[in-house]
Amino acid sequence: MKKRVISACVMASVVCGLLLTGNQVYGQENMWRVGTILPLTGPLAKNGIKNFDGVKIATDMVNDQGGVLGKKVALVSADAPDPQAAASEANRLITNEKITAIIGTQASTLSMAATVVAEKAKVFYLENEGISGGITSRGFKYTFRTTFDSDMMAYQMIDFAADVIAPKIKKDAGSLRLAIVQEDGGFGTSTGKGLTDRAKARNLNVVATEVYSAKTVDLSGLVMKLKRAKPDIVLAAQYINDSILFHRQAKELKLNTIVIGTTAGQGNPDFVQAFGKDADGVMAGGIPSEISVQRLTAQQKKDADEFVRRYKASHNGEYPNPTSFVGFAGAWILYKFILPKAGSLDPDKLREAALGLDIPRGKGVLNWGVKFAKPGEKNAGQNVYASAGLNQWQNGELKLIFPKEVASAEFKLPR
Amino acid sequence: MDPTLFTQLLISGILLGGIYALASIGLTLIFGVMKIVNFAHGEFFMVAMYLTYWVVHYFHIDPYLATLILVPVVFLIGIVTYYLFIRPTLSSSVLAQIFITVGLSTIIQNVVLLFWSADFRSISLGYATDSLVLGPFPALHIEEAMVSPARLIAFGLAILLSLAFYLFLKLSYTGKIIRATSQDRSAALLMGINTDRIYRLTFAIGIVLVGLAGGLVLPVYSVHPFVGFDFVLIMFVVVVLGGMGSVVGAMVSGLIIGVVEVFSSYWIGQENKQVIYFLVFIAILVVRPSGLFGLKEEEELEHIETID
Amino acid sequence: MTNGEKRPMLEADGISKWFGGNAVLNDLSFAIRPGEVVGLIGPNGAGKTTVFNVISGFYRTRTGSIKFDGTDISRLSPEAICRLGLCRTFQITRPFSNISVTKNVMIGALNREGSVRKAEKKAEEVLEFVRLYDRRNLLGRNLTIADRKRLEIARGLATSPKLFLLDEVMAGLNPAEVQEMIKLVRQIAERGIALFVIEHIMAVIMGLSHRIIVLNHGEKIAEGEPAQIASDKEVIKAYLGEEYLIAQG
Amino acid sequence: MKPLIDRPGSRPWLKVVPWIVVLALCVLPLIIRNDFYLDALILIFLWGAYAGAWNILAGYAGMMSLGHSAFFGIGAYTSTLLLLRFGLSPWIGMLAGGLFASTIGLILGVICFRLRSHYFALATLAFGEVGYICAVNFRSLTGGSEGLALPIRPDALLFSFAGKLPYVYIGLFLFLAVIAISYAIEHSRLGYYLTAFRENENAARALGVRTGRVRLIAMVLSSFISAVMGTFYAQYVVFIDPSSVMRIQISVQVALFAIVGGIGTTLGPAIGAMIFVPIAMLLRAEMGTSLPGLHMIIYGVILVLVLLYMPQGIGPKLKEKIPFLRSP
Repeated sequence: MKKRVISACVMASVVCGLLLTGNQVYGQENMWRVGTILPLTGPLAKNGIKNFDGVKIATDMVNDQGGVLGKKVALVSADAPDPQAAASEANRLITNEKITAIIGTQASTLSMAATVVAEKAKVFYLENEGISGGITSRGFKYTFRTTFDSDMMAYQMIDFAADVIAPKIKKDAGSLRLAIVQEDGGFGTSTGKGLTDRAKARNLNVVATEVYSAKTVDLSGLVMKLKRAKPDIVLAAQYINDSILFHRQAKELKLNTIVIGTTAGQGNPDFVQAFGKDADGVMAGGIPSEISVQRLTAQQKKDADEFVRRYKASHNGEYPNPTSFVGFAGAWILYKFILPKAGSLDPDKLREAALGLDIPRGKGVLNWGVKFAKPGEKNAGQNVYASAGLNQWQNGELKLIFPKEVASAEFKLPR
Repeated sequence: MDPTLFTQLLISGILLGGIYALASIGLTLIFGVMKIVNFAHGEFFMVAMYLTYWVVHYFHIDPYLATLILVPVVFLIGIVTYYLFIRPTLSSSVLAQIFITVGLSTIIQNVVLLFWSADFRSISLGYATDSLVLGPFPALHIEEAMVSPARLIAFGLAILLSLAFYLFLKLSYTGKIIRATSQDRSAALLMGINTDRIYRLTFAIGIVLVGLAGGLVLPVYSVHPFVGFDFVLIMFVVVVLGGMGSVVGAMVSGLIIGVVEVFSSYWIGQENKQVIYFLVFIAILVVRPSGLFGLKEEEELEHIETID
Repeated sequence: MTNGEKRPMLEADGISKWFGGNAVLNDLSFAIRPGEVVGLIGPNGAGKTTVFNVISGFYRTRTGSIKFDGTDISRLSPEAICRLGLCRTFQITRPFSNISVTKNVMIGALNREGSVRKAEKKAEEVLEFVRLYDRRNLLGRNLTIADRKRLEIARGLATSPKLFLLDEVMAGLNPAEVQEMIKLVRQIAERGIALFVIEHIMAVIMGLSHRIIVLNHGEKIAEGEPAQIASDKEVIKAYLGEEYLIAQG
Repeated sequence: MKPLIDRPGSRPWLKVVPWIVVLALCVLPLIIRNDFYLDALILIFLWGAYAGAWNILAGYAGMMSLGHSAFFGIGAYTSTLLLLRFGLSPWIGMLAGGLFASTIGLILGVICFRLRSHYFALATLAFGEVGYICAVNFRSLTGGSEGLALPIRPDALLFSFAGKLPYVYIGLFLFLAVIAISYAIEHSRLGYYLTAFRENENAARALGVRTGRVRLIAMVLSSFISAVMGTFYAQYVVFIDPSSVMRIQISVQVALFAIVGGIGTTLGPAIGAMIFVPIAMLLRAEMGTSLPGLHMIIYGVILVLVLLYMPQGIGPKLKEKIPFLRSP
């Protein structure tokens, strides 16, 4: 009897759940149906959800502005906690939902699996955050990446260290001591590779390269090793959890050094929440933390402000997470530049439209322009006008400090 | 190795080990008494971290105080979990038991994800963030040694709690019954011990212990829905090394694992340290499955054989 | 002694077994000849089951040797020893709980038979012999104590042993069942299989055995025909204590 | 009520049923013609066969491994690396991976020869983690966490196809093959010996069963098939990284399918995969994005309920409830 009751309750809740929360948005016949694939559960959920928030706000905004070519946009979304799920969900969107344009995937490994499915089915795929070089080096025809890749980000971090920080601490590039710290996931590995390559190319002195698992609960051995290596600057490719742990233990063990992290780790609002004032001075390479408005048209400026306003409204007044920015940027590029030009969601037309774009830097979203590398070129499908930025925590706010022309604040040497 | 470095690594290792020890005692207790491998143990750790976080966040009280206040709540969670998930499986196969706890872990993780999002939450504890610098000690050639107050407090409380719990098991009547049940369930039943009550109590105490651990480490670690998983594998290593069911074993092996981890991460590399302790884990299982402080395997076996 | 002239098939020479610092068996020697039924008795804790465990390969003897059919088996594994034709039962029955009685017995039979089908046939024969045939489709765990004991015997018989060690196969049975079991053991002996039997019920063991070995504290205190043993002073002392002997004296 | 009786079926016409099911499975993909459902089918076959492999060790021999992702991963990585480095066809790589995995399985089996029950489970769990860490850290060989992308040029000789249908049939073949192997094992000497070992090791040894050898055979077979499924996964998804083929969650999931379906039975793992793969996919598709985590909660609840009320698994429960499936 008791069994029956429990089973019945569960069945009922399943049914209710299905009814209340089904993903299907009805009445989409006269809308642009765009798919999204992002990790909303599992260990990658944190950034996946924030990215999705960005995409959703972009969609709401474009719809409130009257849609694209008079038709509104409807998102058909999917959850992809792991690569196999990403591939399966891509399949579902393409075959069941008849989606022909997908935005995704936040993490590179998910992207690698999902884009294959899209490519085989000849479906337009817009990667908005995955930064691994592998995504665009396979020569796929339908995969485009709006954001920078890991090399762009890593190169900029190294260049900034050598060209901007070194003079401030009264060293020349040759005598600068760099250390590289990378988590062993896809993100850390590809970024670390870029950091190492660039340092080598510029003949910089890397005194330590440390790899660790982001799941670790102790980094004291690593911190002690760094302390012994006496680096001037630590370049850290980390996620949030481990970046918090790293900085905590660095503080505990009094490792005094300048740290350039990334927006996946140190640039996250959770980081400042953990450290408060102590976060000041820490830098984060990667996603520009602000939509730089200097060169934008009046309408674009309004859009940028509107995005920040809406994000704050839905997140207790919190300033947008960097990953929400790229989520927004990817969707915005699709809605404002590619889709209007293609006039249809036909993948080949979208592809043509994308390849034909040439929007100079600073005239697009963030501080980017839009120009995708042509087939046959290196990194076909990569937005070559995307660029990484360097941010720094200053008084609890993440300020964009580099590149100079879009920066909203000056670099301040950490005490 | 130079003494300063050695001392520092040792201190870090021991402080880390204290956290491992406290987190593992609950697991070893539950295994020892109920013979259940609880894969959801890390999730209770995580839930306790969250609860402490919310209490600190909303009421602005000290996290250590919050941890203590939450003991009854965590105890209740343990009792409810026992009735819903554990008691119905006591007579099931080992497999069913393990996978029910796996299912439980999935449920807890995602309920937390649903309600509290995937954000990484941390508290910054003013008085406990700056390190105490000890030294120099010229006689020992030690230049300085740094001790994190947050970790030191966690460690000290961990040792105190473990000790108190150990005494409870040794001296109190209930403690003795728990130990008796752990040694021989059927004999305990024959002696008129209400094993259901003992199991319920044991499970809840086990959860309280891991809950205390979760609360105490909140000033050190940030909490997110999947943090339990980062800890649970280490807990298993500690429990097996110490001998499943041995409280002293868990304490000692927690410290050993902490020290080994820190030293191996310095010498062999952070990325490979896990390989070291998993290999140690397998080696211990193969050579001496009863762990450092468990009944010696052979004696156990022969005990069974001679009854036959 | 009916088989006095034949060469022994099992020769244990000076075997011993220690647990921790205690000797459970100490320098024990005995022999069993083909077709013989030998009883092994002794008070609780005398080391009877340990003798079985040592012979059947579950324990290693610390000293001496055990020869079976001319081969030294003291270093062999239980499975190898069984394959040589020496099989045992367990005092606490160990049925394969979740499979049928037939399958239980087939596992023993597969030891000798070339195919699963032949093993099944043999298993059915054996089940018929031990009078378990009508319960052949029950699961191992659903048998009564008496049937479990029979199953133990059936499984062992299916391995076609030359020497069969029976460890208290009557324990826990009611008088009627004991009679049944005695009949069965006799029938097995009639098939020419040598039996080495541990038994508590004195009347039973006296009636069954050709020869009896008495253990106390891991040492052999007497050996001989049942009548001899029944009047042996050492044996009475071991079983009933010094006082009884004096009182009788 | 627990079944009192264990007897092989005696209705002759019942023997036709499996063949009808097989025939239906062969025709089904031709009718479906929808990539999403074909994808689901492939995943069912993949997980069903893999769970079957796990079941050989855990179900028949009672050695519950929680490190089977290592074998799956070894299969995926071996064939992929042989293809990427030496251009060797994954068809051959599949066998190479299988052999490599079974060698590792053999070594693991020898090392863990004394361990049973929880202890074996924990040791294999650690072994699986070691496999994962190796895949992550041998970056020069495995590409680390960035993973390895396989070429997607369709070529039957290179185990690469444009459409899903060939994968469905390869998957179906492997699925049926594993069921056939399980069936054969169950009705062979090996199966009886494994069962005896699982049920009571000492009794088995006393009856002359060479338990050590029998157990290693199960280990080798199980790891071989797991590795084959790993290659199949790599060829189908065309991208592998440590977290998708070596993760601890893979080991847990494969065990789960076998357990909820009915451990130690021929069809249990297949039933588990047939029920739970679609449930997971449907839940994710239907409610994956509205409230993050909801679908996993429901999945977890279903799982726990099944384990609470059918600890023997769904397969045996069906057999018990539906008289048709039971022999008279």
